Amino acid sequence: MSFDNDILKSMYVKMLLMRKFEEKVAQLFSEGMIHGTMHLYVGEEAVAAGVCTALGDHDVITSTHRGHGHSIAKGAGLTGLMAEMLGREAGCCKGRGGSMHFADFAGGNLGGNGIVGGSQSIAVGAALAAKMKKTGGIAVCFFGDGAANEGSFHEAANMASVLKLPVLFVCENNLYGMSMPLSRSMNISDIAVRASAYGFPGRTVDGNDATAVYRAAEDARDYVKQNGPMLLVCNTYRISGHSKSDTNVYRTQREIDAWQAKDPVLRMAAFMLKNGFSQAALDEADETAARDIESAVAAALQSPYPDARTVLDGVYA
Amino acid sequence: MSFDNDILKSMYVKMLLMRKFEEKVAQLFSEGMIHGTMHLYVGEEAVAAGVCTALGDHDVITSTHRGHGHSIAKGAGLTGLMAEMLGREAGCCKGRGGSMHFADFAGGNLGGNGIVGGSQSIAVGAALAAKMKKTGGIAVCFFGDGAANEGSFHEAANMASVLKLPVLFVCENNLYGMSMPLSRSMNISDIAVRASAYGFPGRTVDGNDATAVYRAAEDARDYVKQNGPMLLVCNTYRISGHSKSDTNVYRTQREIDAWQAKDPVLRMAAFMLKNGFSQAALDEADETAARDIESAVAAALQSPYPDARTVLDGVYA
Amino acid sequence: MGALMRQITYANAINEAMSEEMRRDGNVFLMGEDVGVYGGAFGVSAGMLDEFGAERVIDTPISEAAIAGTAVGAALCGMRPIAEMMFSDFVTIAMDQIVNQAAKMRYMFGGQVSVPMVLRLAGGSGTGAAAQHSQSLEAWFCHVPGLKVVVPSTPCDAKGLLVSAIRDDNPVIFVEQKVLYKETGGVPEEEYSIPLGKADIKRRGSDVTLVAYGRMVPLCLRVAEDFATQGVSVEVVDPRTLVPLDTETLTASAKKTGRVLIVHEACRTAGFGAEIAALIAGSAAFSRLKAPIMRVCGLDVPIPFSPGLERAAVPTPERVAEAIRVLLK
Amino acid sequence: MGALMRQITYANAINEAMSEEMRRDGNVFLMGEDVGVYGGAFGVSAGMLDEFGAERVIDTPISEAAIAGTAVGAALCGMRPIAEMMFSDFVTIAMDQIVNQAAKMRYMFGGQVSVPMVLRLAGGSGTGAAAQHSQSLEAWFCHVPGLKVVVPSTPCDAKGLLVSAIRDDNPVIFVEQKVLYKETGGVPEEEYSIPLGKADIKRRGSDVTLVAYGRMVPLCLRVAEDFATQGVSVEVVDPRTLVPLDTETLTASAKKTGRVLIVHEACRTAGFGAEIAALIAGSAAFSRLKAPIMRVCGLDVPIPFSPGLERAAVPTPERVAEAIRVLLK
Ligand SMILES: Cc1ncc(C[n+]2csc(CCOP(=O)(O)OP(=O)(O)O)c2C)c(N)n1
Ligand SMILES: Cc1ncc(C[n+]2csc(CCOP(=O)(O)OP(=O)(O)O)c2C)c(N)n1
Ligand SMILES: [Mg+2]
Ligand SMILES: [Mg+2]
Repeated sequence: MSFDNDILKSMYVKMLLMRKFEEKVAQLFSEGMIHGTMHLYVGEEAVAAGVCTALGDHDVITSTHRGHGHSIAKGAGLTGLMAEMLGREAGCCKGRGGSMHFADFAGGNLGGNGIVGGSQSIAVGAALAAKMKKTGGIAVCFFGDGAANEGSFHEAANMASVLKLPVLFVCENNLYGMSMPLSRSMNISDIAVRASAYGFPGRTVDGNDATAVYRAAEDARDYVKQNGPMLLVCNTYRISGHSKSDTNVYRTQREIDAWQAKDPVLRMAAFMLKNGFSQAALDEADETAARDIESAVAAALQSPYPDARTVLDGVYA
Repeated sequence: MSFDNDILKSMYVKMLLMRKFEEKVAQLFSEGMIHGTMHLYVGEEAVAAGVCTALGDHDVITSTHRGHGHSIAKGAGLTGLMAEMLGREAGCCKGRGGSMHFADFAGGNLGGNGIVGGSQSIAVGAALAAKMKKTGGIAVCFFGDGAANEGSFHEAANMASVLKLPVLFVCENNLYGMSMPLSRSMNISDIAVRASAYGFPGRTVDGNDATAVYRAAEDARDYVKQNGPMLLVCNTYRISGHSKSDTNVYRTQREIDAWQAKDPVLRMAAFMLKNGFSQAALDEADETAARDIESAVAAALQSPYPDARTVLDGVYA
Repeated sequence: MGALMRQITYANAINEAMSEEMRRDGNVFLMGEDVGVYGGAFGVSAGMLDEFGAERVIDTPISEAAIAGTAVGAALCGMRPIAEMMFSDFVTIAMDQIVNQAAKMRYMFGGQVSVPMVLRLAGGSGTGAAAQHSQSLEAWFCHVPGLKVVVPSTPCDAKGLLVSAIRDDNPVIFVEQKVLYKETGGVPEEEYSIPLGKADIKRRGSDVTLVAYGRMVPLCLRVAEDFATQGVSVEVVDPRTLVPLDTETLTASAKKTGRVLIVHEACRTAGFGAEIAALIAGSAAFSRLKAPIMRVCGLDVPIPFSPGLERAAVPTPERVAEAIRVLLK
Repeated sequence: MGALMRQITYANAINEAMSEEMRRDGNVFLMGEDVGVYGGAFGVSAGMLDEFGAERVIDTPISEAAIAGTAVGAALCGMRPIAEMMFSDFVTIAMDQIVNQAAKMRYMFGGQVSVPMVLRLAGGSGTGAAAQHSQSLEAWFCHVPGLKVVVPSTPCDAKGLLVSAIRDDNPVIFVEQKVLYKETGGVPEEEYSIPLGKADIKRRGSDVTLVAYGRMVPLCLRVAEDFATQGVSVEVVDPRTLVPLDTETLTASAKKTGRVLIVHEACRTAGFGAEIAALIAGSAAFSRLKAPIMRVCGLDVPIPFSPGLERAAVPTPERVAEAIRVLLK
């Protein structure tokens, strides 16, 4: 099947930015420049890139604790994200949110969430608003395999179904919720089965293949607009540790290596080379992405830390 | 299929007691003798009778806001229940609980619950205790079709499944959650489908047929002891209003009449007559049940209201 | 309120506030369990389905967490949802959405967004509904920055405050009093609103200040009348909104009378009365106090079913009167 | 504590309490997210899976409501579960099970049963985890009759109080302090327990009473040392358990010094400090007070991410010192 070159390029650039953004923040973290913790998306970039590239202007997303990739894929400004990581006033949340709370309401990202499962019904509400306001948009809810075990998933899925709301539930199945393997957190192997409990379709796709994710998301979006919710499970793998405190005791290096070999960014590059892109074009994209990240860091570092005297500002509207 | 006469008799007596108990409390309520509200089980008696009769000594149940029937079927003393309705010191909960909180720990009833879905994970915990203590017992969780939409159901079902605990989830599908018909509260017609989301079996049975419920529960109990959780959906109907404040605006008299014609108590009587019981035997059971209820009322009315000076007693162990 | 003012119930007043705001603003809608054809468990939304249709009076499955979360999501996207928890006790299932999401989003997202929603909770005891259907949980929400908390005591306040709550750009927890639903009171015909954060002196007096809210206000007013016949002048201050709290009016009254009794139905320990007492004890009014600050609150006990126990578990006129006598000693 | 006492961390102290009780009583077990091979998000249960096996150190799916409910059900049936919420903020998902079920069952069921369980919550800010991972929610639980609430400030207290909590026949909310996990302190080698409901005077003094708990205790002790060098004698009282509360020790100290400052990290409005202030303001100590009761608390704001803001949102030594100076004026 042929693929629009612009779309391929766009996805590839997003994936490069995600990867380089996180390489950079990992480095800044190890240099003591970043406070707190972070949840890296390394290895899962194809999901956000594929899904978000398939979305339109009126579509919104809800994100997670592992949301750097969602934000970048949905088009948030890199300086705002980097400054947010660094806790600066120029951050997308003015340094108040940090890594888990990237948000870009102007761009349709309703925000990350530190609560696993916390955004599922929020996406339902966004879809309800879209329906009531007749925007024609859909709401995409990203969540993890672990989050699929929260009661919030069940309630949100059922609510969306009975109200026939345009919600696309995107389960990023990276096989673990922290140290808990999927095989021990649920007794089913295909999470998409869960959709049948709510009377809507569920579909599973290779989450390391951005083009497959894109096509599935495009189809799902059409379906959702017409019919109400759907579940799209993207099977992928978290290459990084769960968070900065993870020592990976619950999995083998072999397993990590095997998935590293399926790196979605390299896979995308290979696909593009096969589909008419030159190595030079890819190299250029790579360099541009690297430059974009560097300049985001530079700009972010220019920004001051918030003035402690403003700590109370903005609790209420 | 032949049926043990003692079991038939036992189920029938339980059903008679449930019906007469509730006729009596409805009357006492209308006379202003009972405070608060109550949720009657009229029309659903076959479920509790069938399930509880299939249970063994070490099995426990968790009940609901509509729990009079569960309590009677699990063998709680009638005086204690009636006194509880009347708010008396001799109540099973010393008048502190009331209609929604019937409990009989000695008899394996872990209590009613005013929170829809509130007991689902409690049953999981009871099953975990049974497993750890190797009692050989199972935990039966009664809940409604409406409760199947609470997140608590999802979490409890999944937890029981991955921990492989002996829990029998019994969904009393009476087609409504208060005013909400099943058809609008979920987009599936057979609730048993939901079991597949957790990798355990779900089965649906005619909940107005006590013998069918009994057999299904017996099989389910065997399954659960060996394999972990299972879902048994009992399709039935609530003849009474949801609670004392219900004016039935959300359903037709025709629908109620049609189900009244399927009255599980009459159906059981007819079955027994066909299976060797005499009308005289049934009449005697009826009279005995009526007498039992009357003497429970008489005994309950003998009991004083709790002394207001004891209001603070017993908050802590 | 004038003698000619029409009398309507607390429930009707709430219904009017919702209906008027829904007529005025297409973004306002109501959602909850049995709010449609049933008209709400207490009849508060009776008739609204007929007027506004099922698209704006939304019956939901029994899923409190999703009700709250759906409201949050809709509010983020420009709607002004009113979500109902049938009994305030069920809010325990929805706390994440209220506390971690609605309350924090504006601040946590650096002011990008506001969350204009109202969560209506039917609270309190007195109906024989027992431990899991009778709680007064307002103090929890007062302890969550980002939320506003309202507890109206009269039909007039209920309507005027709910209008303001719906128009407010923040998440507002609106705690209704089940036992007041059928009580009537004067409510203006014409449109009006009552600002959040302004206490109302329900009765002026000079000897002792009673601070009470919700259903404790009518109770305290009755006690105050009794004392008036004995020549004791009792002031009854109803904060109406707990967050934001009109501390000025409270401390002014405390200064004036020098004797403060706080009355609420919620159980005593860590109830909102403690905050009021602490505020006064930490304020300039402290030095004007003639007696220790007293509280008459619900007992620290789950609400029991049996009627006599249920009554004993919450403040009675006798306990309030007794406390006033102690204060005056 | 003697100089020769071995020093272990707060996290290790908690681990020891759990492990010792699990050795002693086969009914005690631990459940939660990542408590097994991961050893808990903060390493508190490190090694326990190896010693006790997966049957007694139970990794659960991410389902906080079911974790709490499973613990309740197991407790009803004779077990003594310890359930962990990885961050206290996640307890918002489990409130029904704690508040409506665990806390009320004994009373509501007429004393038929007890619910011996411990819910461990990792609370507080200071790790850059932002608004949804940094809350101090203990006041909520203090407002729920039927629960006990513990907030230990030292490794020694953490161990001794957790032992008592596990042995207690009631549901106990055990709020651990994330920023203290790696702090060390003297802990006896031999078995011991510390009764719930007994305050500890962490430092004796005569000029002013600081009431503080959790991580605010070491902070207040440092401030007290500073004042000592200036000739001001500061008493630091750590209630350790908020419910039941040792009001006697608190009011005795208030009477002695006549000046009271309450310090907690939780945000101020409707925090537990209000209850302490109200208790003192309503007690016999009232007439002995030489100054208004003061509180230094977390600000009424979601915990911000940026380090400088995060620090500014909770009590600092400077704010505590400033309040002491005001009290002494
Ligand atoms: C309600 C809640 N419970 C637990 C956590 C702690 N936690 C953060 S991420 C995580 C694992 C989530 O797994 P999954 O949903 O699969 O997402 P992933 O991290 O794998 O992307 C856990 C347990 C949390 N943040 N929120
Ligand atoms: C958490 C919670 N939400 C709502 C209610 C109010 N309520 C009581 S019973 C009921 C309907 C329950 O429906 P279902 O589970 O089908 O049980 P049924 O009443 O039909 O037996 C509702 C909404 C409640 N008690 N608890
Ligand atoms: Mg995962
Ligand atoms: Mg039902």
